[in-house]
Amino acid sequence: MAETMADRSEMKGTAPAAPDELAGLEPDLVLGLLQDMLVYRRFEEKAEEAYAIGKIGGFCHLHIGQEAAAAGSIGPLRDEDYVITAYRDHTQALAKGVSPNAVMAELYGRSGGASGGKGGSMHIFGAGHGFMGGHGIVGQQAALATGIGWAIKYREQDRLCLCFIGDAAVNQGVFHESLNMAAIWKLPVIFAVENNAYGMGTAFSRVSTTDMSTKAVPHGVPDSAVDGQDVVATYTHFRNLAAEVRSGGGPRFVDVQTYRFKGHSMSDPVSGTYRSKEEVEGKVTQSDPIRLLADRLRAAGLLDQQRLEAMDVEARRISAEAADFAEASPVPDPRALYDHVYAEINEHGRLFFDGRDRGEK
Amino acid sequence: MAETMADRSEMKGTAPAAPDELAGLEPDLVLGLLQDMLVYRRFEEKAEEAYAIGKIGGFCHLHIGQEAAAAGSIGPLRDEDYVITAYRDHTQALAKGVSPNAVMAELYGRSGGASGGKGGSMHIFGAGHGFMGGHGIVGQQAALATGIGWAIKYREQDRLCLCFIGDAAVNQGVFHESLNMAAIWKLPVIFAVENNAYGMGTAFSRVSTTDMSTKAVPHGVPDSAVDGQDVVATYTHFRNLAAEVRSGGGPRFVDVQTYRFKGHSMSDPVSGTYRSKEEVEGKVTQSDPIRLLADRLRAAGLLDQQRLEAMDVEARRISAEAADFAEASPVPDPRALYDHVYAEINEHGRLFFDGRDRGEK
Amino acid sequence: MREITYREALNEALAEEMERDDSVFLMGEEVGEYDGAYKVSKGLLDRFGEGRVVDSPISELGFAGLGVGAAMVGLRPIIEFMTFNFSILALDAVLNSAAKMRYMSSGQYEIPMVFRGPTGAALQLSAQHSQACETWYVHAPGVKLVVPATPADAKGLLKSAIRDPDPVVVMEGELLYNLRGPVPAGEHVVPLGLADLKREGDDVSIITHGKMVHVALQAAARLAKDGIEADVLDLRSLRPLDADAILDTVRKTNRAVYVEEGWAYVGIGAQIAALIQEEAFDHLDAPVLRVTQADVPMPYAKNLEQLAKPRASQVVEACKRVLYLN
Amino acid sequence: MREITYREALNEALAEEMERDDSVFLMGEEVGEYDGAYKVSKGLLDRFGEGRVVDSPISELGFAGLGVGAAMVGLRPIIEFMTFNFSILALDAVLNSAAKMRYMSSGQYEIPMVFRGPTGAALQLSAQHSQACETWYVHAPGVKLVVPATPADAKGLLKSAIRDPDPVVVMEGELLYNLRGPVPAGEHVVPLGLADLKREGDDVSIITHGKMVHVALQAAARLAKDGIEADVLDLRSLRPLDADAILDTVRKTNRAVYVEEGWAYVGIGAQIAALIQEEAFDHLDAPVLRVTQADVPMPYAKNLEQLAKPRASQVVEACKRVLYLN
Ligand SMILES: Cc1ncc(C[n+]2csc(CCOP(=O)(O)OP(=O)(O)O)c2C)c(N)n1
Ligand SMILES: Cc1ncc(C[n+]2csc(CCOP(=O)(O)OP(=O)(O)O)c2C)c(N)n1
Ligand SMILES: [Mg+2]
Ligand SMILES: [Mg+2]
Repeated sequence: MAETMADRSEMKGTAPAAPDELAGLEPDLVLGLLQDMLVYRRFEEKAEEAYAIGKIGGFCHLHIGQEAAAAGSIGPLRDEDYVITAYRDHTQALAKGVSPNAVMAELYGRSGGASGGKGGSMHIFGAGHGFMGGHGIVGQQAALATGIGWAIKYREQDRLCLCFIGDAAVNQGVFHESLNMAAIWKLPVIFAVENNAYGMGTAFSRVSTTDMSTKAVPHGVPDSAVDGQDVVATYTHFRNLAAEVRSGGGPRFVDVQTYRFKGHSMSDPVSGTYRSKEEVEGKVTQSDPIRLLADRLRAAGLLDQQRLEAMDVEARRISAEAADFAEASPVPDPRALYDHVYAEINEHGRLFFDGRDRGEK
Repeated sequence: MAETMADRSEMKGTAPAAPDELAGLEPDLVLGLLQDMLVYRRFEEKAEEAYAIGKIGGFCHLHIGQEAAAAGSIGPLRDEDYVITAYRDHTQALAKGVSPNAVMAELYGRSGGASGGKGGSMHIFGAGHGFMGGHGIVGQQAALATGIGWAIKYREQDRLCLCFIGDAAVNQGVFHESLNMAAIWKLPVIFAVENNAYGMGTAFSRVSTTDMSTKAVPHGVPDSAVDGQDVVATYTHFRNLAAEVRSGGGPRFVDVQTYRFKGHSMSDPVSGTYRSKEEVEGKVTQSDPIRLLADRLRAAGLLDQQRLEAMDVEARRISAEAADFAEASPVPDPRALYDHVYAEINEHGRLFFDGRDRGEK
Repeated sequence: MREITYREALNEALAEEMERDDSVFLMGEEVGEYDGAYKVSKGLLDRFGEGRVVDSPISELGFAGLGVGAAMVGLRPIIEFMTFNFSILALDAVLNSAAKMRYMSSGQYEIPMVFRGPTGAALQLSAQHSQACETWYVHAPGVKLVVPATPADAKGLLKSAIRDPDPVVVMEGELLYNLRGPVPAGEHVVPLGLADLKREGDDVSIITHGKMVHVALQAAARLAKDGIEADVLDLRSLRPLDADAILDTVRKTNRAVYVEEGWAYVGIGAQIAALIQEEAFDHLDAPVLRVTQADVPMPYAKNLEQLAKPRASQVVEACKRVLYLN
Repeated sequence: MREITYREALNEALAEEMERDDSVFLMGEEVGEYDGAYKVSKGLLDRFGEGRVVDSPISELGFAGLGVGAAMVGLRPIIEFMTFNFSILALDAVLNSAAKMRYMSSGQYEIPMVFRGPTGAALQLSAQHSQACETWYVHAPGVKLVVPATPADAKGLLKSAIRDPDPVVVMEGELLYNLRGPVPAGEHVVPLGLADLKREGDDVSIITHGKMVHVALQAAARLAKDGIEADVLDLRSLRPLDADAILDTVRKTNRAVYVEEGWAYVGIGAQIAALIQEEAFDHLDAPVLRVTQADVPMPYAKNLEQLAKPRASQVVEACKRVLYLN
């Protein structure tokens, strides 16, 4: 893997110069992507701080370093499209329109949280925004995504479902079962591998003898790859994939090549036997998606230091406000403990067997 | 699928003529394969009879039409090699050396059966012959096979494991998980798809958009295909695969193209909406592996009607004897009900909770 | 009333509900072209088309998960497992997704779906194909579970399950599909959570569910010959559970026997016995006894299988024990 | 005696048994290079090499099945599930293959393997990562299940499990890994099937297993302040089960409370309560009560999670109820 990563970083090291480097995207759109990525970055940093002082509990998986993969892939989608992902879900929820306040409040386990405080970091939900979670069992969301795609086709809607999975998740059988079903029924689903080269402490090359481009072959699902640190490339790539899928082209599989700058979760080390300090530093300096885009916009004369700083101030403001909102949001009412296990209506019989008083405080 | 099948039968329709048509195999060896296939055929016919009159119960899946796939693939293996398969397991057990008497007695549910009467048709075991069963959950045996391959490698033995799976089983996630593990650890396992073109009543083409040759691609496992109705081609193909695997080449995936002449199980119709009577008749007349080989040996001047009949008499004798043995074998001792749930030794505590007297008659 | 089979009753429920609500679809192995491995979906493909009666690949975890995803956006999937033995592969979709989605999201998603198929043993299908799966499905909160024992309940409970806003598991029986009985034509809905007293008697309560209802009734008939009259309570629904009906019969007879097709250890009977002694302790004149499958994987041989399965004679014996007779 | 952590005790057991028998190997996610997600296998890769300490892909069903296949030909695999929550994906390999192979083959195969990892909740891991999985593993005959609560038992039971000729499931606890306690150096084997009376008292029996042993002891200490002395029985092994120890304590105190980390419906406590009333009916002066997790998927919010988990105060209350106090 190490080599591959190196190769990739070469590729990313060379910052582009000319304005046509925006691949025909409107400067304002690209500046918007920069603003989004700054928000994701500052948001995750705020979460990191809050975790460190015990405001956030449980497992907390950050997207730092992977912002372009979220901004560039979800950016081209429509409000009515669906996004589903794994436990590393904060920035994707933000990208799909869930408010930073609601996401942060969920991390804090508050009633104002996106999932009412019951889901936590791994289970952010935003039904109203087509953000379908936040799933904790590796690979699980791939099957759920086929179901969402099935429903879209069943109702002949002009929508699609974008399903993120990790690089290590392609070794779960359900990944293959899902791609096969999506293929035979031509479902409007884009399966996007957030390929950060590692599953926890295991390099992809240690659990696969082939590269990502082979993984969809048995299912006849067209595959492609994109530099997930280049938000412009990612945006245009997903804009095109979305168009293909909308026009009834069936599912797509895409290898979004990115890199995780932090540990697997807040409980895990940034580097160790599985990847060297040097490797991580190399990636952080050479392929930070935010710096790459900022440099590029500068080179294209579309951004100056002052504007960049203003955008960053805004990003910090949003994150700080989210933390304040979370802090101020009340913890869930103890009476909520038994809510939403089942639908409220239950005419006959007993549903709960713990022998407790359910008005319990 | 229908077309594909047609194409194939063309291919198989043309009976070979010259002796070099034995692909360099010893005539005696090939005559042996013919004898084996005749035994499998007559054995299954006997089981069919016995099932019809209620001597055999439960599900019973016959191999009629698929004899060459068993004889040609297991033929080149050594006694110390392992074979594992699904519930359609009678002829493969015979091919690996389990006696027809023991297999038939198992179908009858008798104490003299290969599994002591506890397994039945779907769970024939022959540990002493390296026949590892007989597994009922579709795809399951693929993972078990990787474990057997793992143990061979762990102990640095000069052995291999041949794992049969059905064409429909490649859609189970565990198939992909298993090939991936076999590949990353270079396990000595041959995954052979008994591709009879249908999973129960579902044509392969209805549950896969690609053909079998793509199924091992994500795992980097070398794949090949062979005409499984041509026992000579199958034998030489597996002889070569076995040599590759023994020499540390890692796992192999092979599409053994065959056809089921009977219903999925004794409880299912031979034809119906899922495949036409004509299709089946066409296959039975054009690609019966036994007839194809007999014609070929005749054409090569190695077989005459008299010898063929003598071989068939022998096959019928063996099957009849197996039925007699099964008939004469006592039913399991009721006291065996609780045997082999756990090892006999249990020093402390209770293992059984049904509150019954375990000496129970 | 007209009599039809349990299989026909299920088929009617499916057809009527698909007719009534076009967000309902049926997916599973062989449900379409093959009319279902046990012919429960006979004719539905012709009637509703392949968009709504869908033959799946053999990918239990995948298509169960597909059902959950479709339910998240408002469809009402009916996922058929050819038998529940195979659904062990799909438990993650049921227990970790279907059962928890509403809760994890604080009610943003409703999972109005059904998982159905046969549970328990048929005849000589041996260990991997003969398991009563109730315990695995009912331990975790979030799913409901019903176990119809008669054609009328098969129709009425399946219709309720399809209309229910929560995931409902409907466990049928291979050996019940051919059972004939009176079934109301058209609208016939049996609410979840109501047990049915199949027989009345004051001496002892035989409580059971599913296939074993018929074994319990046999036993009750034999007991009657000895002048012992038993209540036979068919729970019909294991979650929600009609605890009142259980407590009522026990308070009446002061003696109970649970009959269960599956294994004893943390079986349904264990839960019912625990509940009875917790809530009707002072009414019990004897321990609640359980008649279950022998604590072994199901053997193939006919004689062993018969020994392994719970039998009416054992129920009679257990009833006599709680009555302190012989 | 020297004190080490539960984690170190498990690590010692693994190392000693791998030293003792070279047919023993460890496979699972992150067990090698990463020293285990919870560091239980720390240092084992360096010591035994990658042939015996094996990092697997994330393929629970696949590598659990691999273990069963390896056991069929005589190896002694130890399959680590990062947590048992993920093993729901692998239940088919455990329940349909490992648990049934010996039986289906009439004893031709022995499956001397171990499935191990943490069960139950840690802190705020929410619904999909906080499940006590005992019921799903112990319902079907064919596997054994142990649940060590102390460092000494962690070492002794894991060693027994590795040497056992049957598949043994060893359920640990994330919140136990840092627990320190006395553990004999070197050979220390705790046989399966023996409960341990962790505390003696004549008034009431608190019966439990795993993590809840510590909650039970807390409760017993509080009860003592009110002059109520409790037996605290740690079952340690759920199958085989030390039924004699359970019946002995109940015959002594005539009152029992089961404390369980998981859900009530067909939980372990349901089985124990059923067993007690079946076999010690006349000794019971009160119903056997159960203290369990609230009947909900585990919520993330700290305050809700604390409410959902069984607490010592509830155990105290239950004990007082069976003593008919307040
Ligand atoms: C079925 C299952 N097995 C194991 C885990 C524990 N686990 C959580 S994340 C993870 C690594 C996943 O890596 P990858 O799919 O590459 O996603 P990434 O974390 O890199 O985004 C593991 C092993 C789990 N949550 N679910
Ligand atoms: C997990 C699982 N799902 C469903 C079944 C029911 N079933 C038994 S055989 C079969 C078809 C398998 O077809 P294939 O793999 O092609 O093997 P063949 O029977 O053609 O040899 C099905 C669906 C099962 N035994 N296990
Ligand atoms: Mg990754
Ligand atoms: Mg087939």
